[in-house]
Amino acid sequence: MEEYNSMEIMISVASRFLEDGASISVGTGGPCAAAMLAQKLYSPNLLIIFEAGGIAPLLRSMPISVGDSRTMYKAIQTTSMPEIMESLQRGVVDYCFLGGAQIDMYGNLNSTMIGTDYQHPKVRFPGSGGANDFGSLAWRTLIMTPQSSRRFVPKVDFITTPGYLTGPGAREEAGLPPGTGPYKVITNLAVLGYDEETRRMRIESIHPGITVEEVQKNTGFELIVKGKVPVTEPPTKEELKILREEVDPLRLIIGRKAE
Amino acid sequence: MEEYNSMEIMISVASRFLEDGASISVGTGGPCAAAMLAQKLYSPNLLIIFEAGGIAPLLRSMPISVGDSRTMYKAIQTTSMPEIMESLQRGVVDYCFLGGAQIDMYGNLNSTMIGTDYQHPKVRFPGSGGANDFGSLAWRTLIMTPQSSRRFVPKVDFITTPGYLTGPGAREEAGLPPGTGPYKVITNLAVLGYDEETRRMRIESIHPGITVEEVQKNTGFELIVKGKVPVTEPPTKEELKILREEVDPLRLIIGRKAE
Amino acid sequence: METQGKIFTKINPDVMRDFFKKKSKKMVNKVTTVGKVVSEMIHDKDYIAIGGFGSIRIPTAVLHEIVRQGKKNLGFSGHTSTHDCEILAAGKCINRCDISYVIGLEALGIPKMTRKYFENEVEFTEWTNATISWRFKAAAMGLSFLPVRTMLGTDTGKYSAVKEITCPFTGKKLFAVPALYPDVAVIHVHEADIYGNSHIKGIIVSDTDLAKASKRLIITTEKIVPAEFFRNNPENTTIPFYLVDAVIEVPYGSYPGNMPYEYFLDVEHLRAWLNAEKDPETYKEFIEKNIYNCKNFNEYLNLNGGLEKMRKLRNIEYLIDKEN
Amino acid sequence: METQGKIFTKINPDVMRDFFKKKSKKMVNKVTTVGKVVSEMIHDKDYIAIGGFGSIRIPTAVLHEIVRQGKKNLGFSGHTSTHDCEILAAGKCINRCDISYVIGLEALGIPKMTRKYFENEVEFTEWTNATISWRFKAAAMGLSFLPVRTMLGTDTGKYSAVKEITCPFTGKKLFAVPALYPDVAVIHVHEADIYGNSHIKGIIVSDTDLAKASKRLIITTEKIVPAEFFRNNPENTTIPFYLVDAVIEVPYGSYPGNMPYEYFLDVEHLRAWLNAEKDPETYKEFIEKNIYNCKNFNEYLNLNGGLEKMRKLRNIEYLIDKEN
Repeated sequence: MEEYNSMEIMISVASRFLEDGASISVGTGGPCAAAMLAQKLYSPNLLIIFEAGGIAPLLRSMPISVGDSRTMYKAIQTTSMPEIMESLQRGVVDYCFLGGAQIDMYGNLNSTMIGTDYQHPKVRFPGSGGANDFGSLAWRTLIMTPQSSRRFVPKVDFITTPGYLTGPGAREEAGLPPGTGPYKVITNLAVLGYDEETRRMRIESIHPGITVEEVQKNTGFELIVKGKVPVTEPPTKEELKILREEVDPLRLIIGRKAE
Repeated sequence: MEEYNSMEIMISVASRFLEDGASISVGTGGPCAAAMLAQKLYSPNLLIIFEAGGIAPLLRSMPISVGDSRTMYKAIQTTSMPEIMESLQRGVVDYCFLGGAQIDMYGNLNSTMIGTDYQHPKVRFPGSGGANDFGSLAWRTLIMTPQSSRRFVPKVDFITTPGYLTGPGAREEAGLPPGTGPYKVITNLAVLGYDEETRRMRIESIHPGITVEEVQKNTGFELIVKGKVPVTEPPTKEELKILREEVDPLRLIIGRKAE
Repeated sequence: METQGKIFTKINPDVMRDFFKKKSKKMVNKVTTVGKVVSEMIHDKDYIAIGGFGSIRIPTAVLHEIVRQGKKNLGFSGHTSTHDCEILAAGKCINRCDISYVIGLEALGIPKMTRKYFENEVEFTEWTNATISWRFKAAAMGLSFLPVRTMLGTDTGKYSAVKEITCPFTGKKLFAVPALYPDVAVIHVHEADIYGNSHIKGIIVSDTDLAKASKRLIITTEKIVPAEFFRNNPENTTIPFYLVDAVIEVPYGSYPGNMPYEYFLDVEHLRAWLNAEKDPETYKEFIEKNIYNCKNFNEYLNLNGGLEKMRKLRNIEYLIDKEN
Repeated sequence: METQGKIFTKINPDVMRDFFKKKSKKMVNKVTTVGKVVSEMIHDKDYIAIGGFGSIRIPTAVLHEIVRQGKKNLGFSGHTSTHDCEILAAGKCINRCDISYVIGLEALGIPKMTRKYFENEVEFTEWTNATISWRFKAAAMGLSFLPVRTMLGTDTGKYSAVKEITCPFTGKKLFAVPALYPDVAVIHVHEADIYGNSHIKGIIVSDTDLAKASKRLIITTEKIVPAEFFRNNPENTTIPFYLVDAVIEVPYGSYPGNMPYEYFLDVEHLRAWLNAEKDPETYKEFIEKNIYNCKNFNEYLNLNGGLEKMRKLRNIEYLIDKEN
């Protein structure tokens, strides 16, 4: 078996969820690497979009801003942020990748603040950026994040971006477009999905060498486990080769392990 | 005194209303000629806009469509119809030129149909086009039209484009932006304006050789006359020279007399 | 205020979201033919919208083919539709219409038979140039409506299908116009690649919004160019491939309309058509000769002067006076 | 739902219509200097917005000058504001902010002193990238609001200043976002002429809407080009002259930010700044050296490597690997 680190398994696994002919909005780092890997290996027609306006660039190297030159290198079109957001609202964006300082069992995300008093946060984060927009309007929200009970909390301090809010029907009730919401959470320990009935997070597979107990221990709420949990297919030789040689040869992303 | 025809006096008079640094949306024909004359003689910085998207072209010859190549010849920008309409709604367009099959004493215009039953018109016209938008949102609506009691009617069959509607306060009541509305009506007989108090049409000047009675006889409603009506300043030598030699050398517009 | 006009199309953005979700974003070869595209992508009863501005940058080949194939009961967005509307009226293809401007050729005059047809056989709802633009834009933005400040206080508003609303911030009265999602849009462009990436030079009219608002999008293009034309300068992409369903190369495809920077309107031919509309018999003959008896668009071009005429129209476009 | 956020700007479109009416549309020479423009067009308490995308295509020279001239109590639209926000925070120029994304440099990290400043001295209202875009667009369209389908059900919505509305056609719940009309916008562009006609290459972010929404518009440009650049190809005009109040030629004007197609981000310098923010003393020195002690933007450029550095950043931009 090939050796790999946690970033490499997260990126490899994420890349397999992105089918050919789909569209995806990515940011910098791991998500961008996953989309590039998918495009090179599984889904040559994956349409990659950047929220600042770049559409379908030839991704020669990793962007460090979702609006920098890398996101428009030999692009099909260089548009604007409202254009991207309006396409998103029109239903054109299948996948998005989000992250956050906190996530709860319904996939609600906090990237705004830590603390209980909005006026006096313990720590202030940058805010939604486009996260709320993508989490509201993309068909499927993917999350790639290191897993710990500090991050996977029973209740987020601030719902920056909607997951399933308070559970089944809550998104529709709030006015969000039907059929949208959190899809998968890919961590350094496991792949998590959502239970159709309760909209709560469940374990779909655990990475090689990890136990269900370890996953649960690193999660601040109870995860749903149904039946025997399969083991995540580890990164293939081909995935690792392309990831290391073509997607991120400078190891800017995969060089770091997941925190 | 120079000889001139009714198109020539209408165009010359209209051109004098367009001050330097103002913006104007024009169509084809007489209004376009007036804007070109103004630009060459009085207001070099008159910003000419066409509703289909052309902004500040060098008008080398007369357009036959408000979207044809003439409206974008060496233009400053070639935009879109919504862009123009949004600038209009934002308050950027000072003047527009409109016409119509019927006009009433409040300057309401009909370019939709003749008849009393909307479902079964006696005659159907093309409809508003951008007229309603310009009449609603431009600061000042200018009208250049031949004058007859068939056209200047007590009640238009259909209000395609708002004038002062039913009188003082009616535009604001309807929700239209304050400070907008009909400004001048330039005909083959006279220059008409609007009474500030009643918002009704009034005679501002009569063309040389025309009497107030003639103007009233060619109008299907009572015109306001206050004091002694001055005579319109006839086209100057310079106006005629530039109009004939530079603006419309093929006499496409000024060749025809007002109907 | 109760408005009297009908909404001819579905306006639920969630239904359209589902549609756009299913539309593939694959960058594949979409080149086809006029005959095929009209038979496969335009159906009786569809609601169609035409790009350009009536006699400027119009997809004449597809319009003629719609007439030849006898498509019926089409809904139509009459968004400053002049010669495009005249062609569809000749085939009696339309039975309902959102009108901002139809049955007129601006400075050239009114086509009488087209007018008669609209007066008697077409159901309509009134709008304005701005409000039809904004209806496309609402759809393009994924919204069910946009607020607008026009049509207020007029019969145009009364016979439209607006709803009165109040701004939640200012308390001011506004109209809401419903999104307009056509079943098919046909847009003629200057350059396109085989995937559908398209460049329009000069004014856009409503075509970028229309491209996004439509369920199916047919592009006719003056010429097909390599994909590098777009990748080497992404500013060239007016319409991106993933909105496009079909691409057809049709040189001089806007004739007798104007193609900005390429060729001017054929005013003579448009006047001849207008004249023919004065008399039912002459009109019938004119349409037979120019549409039904032409196998395709090239035959129509040749019938009206072919390449020699195109050269003349290019000279007029370029403001070259001399006839040589 | 009662929202908690404040609206920091006036949103009445009729008041803004009066303003835009009075703004001259004359095509006159608007070339000026950074010092003059900041002292004459940007006042304490103004609400300002910066074009570009935080560290991409930003008007660094004007931002530094705002700090040097000690402007205070500015309102600010934090519409993915990264390095631009960091600069203004260094001068403690801001006291209120519409936030979609601030105090972060995306992949590079969080500037600690900037964060502390925002936590303690700035009042804010929450938004998202889309909703601030749409607030500019509402203003650009001459509307007091736009309906949107985001922020629903979240604390982002709760701490924003949206209003809940119902679609008059579908009955669905929506949020309305109020128009955002900044007092001043500053946008850096690739080319401009002396009248203000401007060309932006690559992504536009929100800059065409921002240009229309703002009361005053300051353009800094990599270079001033002849007006023919625009008249010969009107597609080059991203922003037309009549929206523009001032034009300043600032070569390398987006440094240390990225200018697409020209030069890449100076990652080293941005990292050095981030590091300096870890300690109040180091931070003070860093800002003194890089802003207050520089007379103008050229001194700042020279301090950080001058033309030689610019050549390197161009190589990185062009993906030329070799250091030569």
